[in-house]
Amino acid sequence: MTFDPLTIRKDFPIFGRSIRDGKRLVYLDSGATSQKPSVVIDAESDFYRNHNAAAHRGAHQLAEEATEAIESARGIIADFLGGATDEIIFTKSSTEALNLLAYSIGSAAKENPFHLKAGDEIVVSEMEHHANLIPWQQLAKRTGAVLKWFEVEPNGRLDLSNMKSVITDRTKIVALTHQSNVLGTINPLAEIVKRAHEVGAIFILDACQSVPHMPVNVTDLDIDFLVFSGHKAVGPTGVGVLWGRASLLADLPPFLFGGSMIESVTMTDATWAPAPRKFEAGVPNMAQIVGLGAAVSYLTNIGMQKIHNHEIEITQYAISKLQEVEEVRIIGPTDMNLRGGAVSFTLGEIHPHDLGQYLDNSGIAVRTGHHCAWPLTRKMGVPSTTRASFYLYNTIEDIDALITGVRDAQKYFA
Amino acid sequence: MTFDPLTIRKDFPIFGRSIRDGKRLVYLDSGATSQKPSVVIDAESDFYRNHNAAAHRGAHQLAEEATEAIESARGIIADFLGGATDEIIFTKSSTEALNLLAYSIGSAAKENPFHLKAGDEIVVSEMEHHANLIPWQQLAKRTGAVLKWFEVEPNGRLDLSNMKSVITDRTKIVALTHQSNVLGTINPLAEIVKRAHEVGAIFILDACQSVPHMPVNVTDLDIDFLVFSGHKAVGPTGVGVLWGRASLLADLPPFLFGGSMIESVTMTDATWAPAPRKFEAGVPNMAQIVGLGAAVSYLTNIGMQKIHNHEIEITQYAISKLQEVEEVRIIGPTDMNLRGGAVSFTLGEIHPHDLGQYLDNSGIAVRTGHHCAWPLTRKMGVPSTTRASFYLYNTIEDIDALITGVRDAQKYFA
Amino acid sequence: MELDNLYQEVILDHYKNPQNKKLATNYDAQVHHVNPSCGDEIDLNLTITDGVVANISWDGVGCSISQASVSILTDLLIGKPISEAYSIFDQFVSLMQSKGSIPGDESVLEDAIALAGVSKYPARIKCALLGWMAFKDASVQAQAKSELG
Amino acid sequence: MELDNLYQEVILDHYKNPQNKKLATNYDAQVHHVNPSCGDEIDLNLTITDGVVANISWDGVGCSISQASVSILTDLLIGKPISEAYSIFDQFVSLMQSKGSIPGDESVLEDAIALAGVSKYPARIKCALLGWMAFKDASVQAQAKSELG
Ligand SMILES: Cc1ncc(COP(=O)(O)O)c(C=O)c1O
Ligand SMILES: Cc1ncc(COP(=O)(O)O)c(C=O)c1O
Repeated sequence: MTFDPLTIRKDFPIFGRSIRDGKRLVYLDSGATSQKPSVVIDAESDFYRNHNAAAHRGAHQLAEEATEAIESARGIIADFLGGATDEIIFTKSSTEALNLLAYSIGSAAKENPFHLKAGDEIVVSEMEHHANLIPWQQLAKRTGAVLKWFEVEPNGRLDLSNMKSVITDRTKIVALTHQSNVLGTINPLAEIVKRAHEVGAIFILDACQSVPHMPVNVTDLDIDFLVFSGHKAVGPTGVGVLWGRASLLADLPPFLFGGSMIESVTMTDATWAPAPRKFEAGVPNMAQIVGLGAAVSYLTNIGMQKIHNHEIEITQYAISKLQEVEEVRIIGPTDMNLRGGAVSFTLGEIHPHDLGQYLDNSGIAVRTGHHCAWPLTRKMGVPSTTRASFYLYNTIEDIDALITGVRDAQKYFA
Repeated sequence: MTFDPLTIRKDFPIFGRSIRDGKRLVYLDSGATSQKPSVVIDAESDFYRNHNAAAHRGAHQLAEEATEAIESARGIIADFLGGATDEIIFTKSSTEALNLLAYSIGSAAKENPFHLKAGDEIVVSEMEHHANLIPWQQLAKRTGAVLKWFEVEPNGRLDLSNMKSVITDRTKIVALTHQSNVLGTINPLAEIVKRAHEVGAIFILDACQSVPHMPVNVTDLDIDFLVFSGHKAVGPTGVGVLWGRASLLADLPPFLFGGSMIESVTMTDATWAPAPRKFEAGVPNMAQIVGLGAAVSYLTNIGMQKIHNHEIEITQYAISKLQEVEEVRIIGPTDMNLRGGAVSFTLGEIHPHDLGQYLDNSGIAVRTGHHCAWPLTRKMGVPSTTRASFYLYNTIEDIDALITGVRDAQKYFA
Repeated sequence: MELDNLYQEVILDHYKNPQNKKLATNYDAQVHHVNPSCGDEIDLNLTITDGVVANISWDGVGCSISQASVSILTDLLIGKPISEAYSIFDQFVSLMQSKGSIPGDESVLEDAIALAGVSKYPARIKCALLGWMAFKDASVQAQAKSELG
Repeated sequence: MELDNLYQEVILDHYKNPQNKKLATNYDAQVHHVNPSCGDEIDLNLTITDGVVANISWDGVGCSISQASVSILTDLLIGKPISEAYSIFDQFVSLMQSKGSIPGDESVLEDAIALAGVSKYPARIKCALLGWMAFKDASVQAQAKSELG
């Protein structure tokens, strides 16, 4: 099957609508959230219409079907990531998944291998999304651990020259983004993971911006935990995934407490079911899990490598065209080596909010601001940027519309 | 408009399917999760098809529409509960909402009014769902606070005779269920809330089993926090609500850390946006929030008092018919005074799992087990029960089917 | 009636007349297992002598499937060499997880074949396995102990 | 073009030639406000003398709407009695939250009426209000100070 974004667009009903009085929707904000194909929307609806019941909790047929539906989604996602079924934990989002890790680690008792003590070190980077930064800041505050980070160079790459002094024998956790949601930079994981394991630290990957866009295999990457959000991967809102190595999940204390995660409960104490159940308290976000299964199947059918290739192609085109516009400054790598399809830029003195508004008026959806990575935009010396982010349904025509819009805005605000 | 469950059933597509080779679906498991009307399913789909974008984060039209969609749902739910719009926090579930409270309180620094110290007391009851028990057990363990509880009497009512020794000057938190998901008991809140406030404690209401079934007004009840789950209130899975008094939300520390909940962020520190934003990190469960808005509008249009009256009517009928069956023992109140539509019972020596399976074979969905309230079933002297729970779409015919099923099962396993 | 596939005569018989349902006072290993989703519990005592399952006794509360299954297990495994018991165990677990796709070998599983219908009811598989998992756990403990001693 | 309703001539003029955009060294209150969703920031210094807004000066980074809005605010409020300033403030906030349903009173709001178009773009309302909220905050602080001292 050849890859054809125009055919793919037909799967996404939202492209049937128009923007600001009849303009074509040019959606360049998939880094914030992706659009949804009919198969995903229908999978959720079908669950409600035909199989809805509390999974894992009833001896009746609907409950059996609901259980089967979410457990088969778990299997689909495990295969997609190259992990085992029982290593997949459903959360509401990556944000919850990262907070789960930080809270669970923070509650590990002294004898638990995850236990953090004052002086232990947690390593992140300057390009983290707030969701992979603030939970670790807070964990450090609670435990007395020290937060350290890799810096970002002006070209938008991590400075790894001081790897050995950043990741040390005291490092217990390295939590890093796979692809920056602002710069588009893809981080070279192999050497960092190797160093983390060398010193006995766990490696946590924020794969929000990679799993939807390219092949990611947890076994090949040799990482310990990974998170991603369904809504950025053509899946429903309200569902995220935490993958963790089985051996680590066995030791990790639970996070949310309630129904279905227990082994036994008295008025004063409780013990826990094995993972993944231990981390999934309450009636699950069932329809969303089912929808995410459909989303991942949809992506797999198209092929993650093909999606990645397509994105590289249009990103390369976008960068070269943007560079032709006077006063455009690209914030992030301008070569395509280890780079994905999020392109941030500034346009002379024109404020991103104004540029974004102008583009919106032409039907073009981009994001403006600090993109929930405020320390990064500060470091790059800009209060905010305009970001165009691409996905499988974007076309060269979309990029051309963006470039025309940028040039017109330049005239408008001149 | 008169209340007609047969008309209402037509709004719920699942009743169009059949169970176990052609049998009519008799769904008596709404206490676990409710079925969904088309308006709710369609509201979610419509969001994805026409308005999907990251709310609060873009300057483009779709983002505006997505923001408007979830904020108007917030308003609908605030009106429904009698609170203010900014007092509504969206979570993934009640379980998350209760854990949010326990974690946020647990992280309150010494100078914060929520701060808990060793010897402070937390009060729950023996009839709590695990979701309103284990988070408090854990909070007690973390802080050195003492967990105390109201006991349950053999008739399924709370023993409030020792109110003053259970809620004391040391009590900081009283967390109670409004209606027991096992017994159907509705707790008399007024005197307990009064006592809690008398000693300066906050009162948290687990309204999972009340908000979907009867009028509940936070102002009239004079409570401080309330939680409920969308999926039990004809809403989508994956969305819950925490309501809190504005003045308390202002002091309560945040729980999940990440995007959209911040005021400012540096590499080492962060400050928080005001509530509700402070408690809603990450891209929200937007489609589910929109669906919950539709669900609440649907219920309001029918009328919560009418729904409650209907449930009382069929519950009364169910109890009287069950009592006619030899060997049936009802676990919970048998009078309708302060009682809702969840009826748990045992049937002689027949194990609930076997009874449930038999009923399922006749198309009747009930729940069996400890219903995530294990200390309660133990206290009532039964390892597990069979629970039939009713909602607006249940009919007298459903109850008759249950009674026939119970009698037939009795013969089958005799 | 479809239900009769699940509740075969043999199962109801074992349920009403459970075998070896009285905990022996002597044992090599004692385990307590729980099904957290329904609250069913079992205590199981096991003795292994010279590599042979010398005795299994138990007590517990549970549904007909879980009670019959452990009763059948005791009948089937007592007197068998532990290696053969394990092979029966494996076949039984496969049968349970088969979703009705395999019939099971009656010459090996004997009365336990009556539980084949359970495999079509995913929520009940754990009931049928409760006693078997307890046996497996106890046997591992008993063997570890005999190796030590 | 619809966009011209938002970016009126007056707004672009103020954006290009912002008024009072240089922090005065003397002031009764100084505030720093941020729009966390986009990172825009403003510093605002305020002097209130005998119940009259004697001076407002500011500095900051932001979009044309936020910059023009604060520039217009300074033109409009400097020299006004604080009570009148508050009433203008209230009218401006109502206009912003009106979703385009009210036209606004030009005799009161003067140049600020040009921001009426913002009310149709919910994501931009915060931009237009950034400077106004800073002013309100500063005025409360300045008055509290004058009551104390
Ligand atoms: C009384 C009560 N509290 C809490 C919960 C937990 O709700 P959820 O599983 O939707 O988080 C439930 C339902 O399972 C309940 O019935
Ligand atoms: C790199 C990265 N990490 C984490 C997140 C947080 O994801 P969510 O908001 O879905 O929890 C995002 C997206 O907003 C992201 O781009």
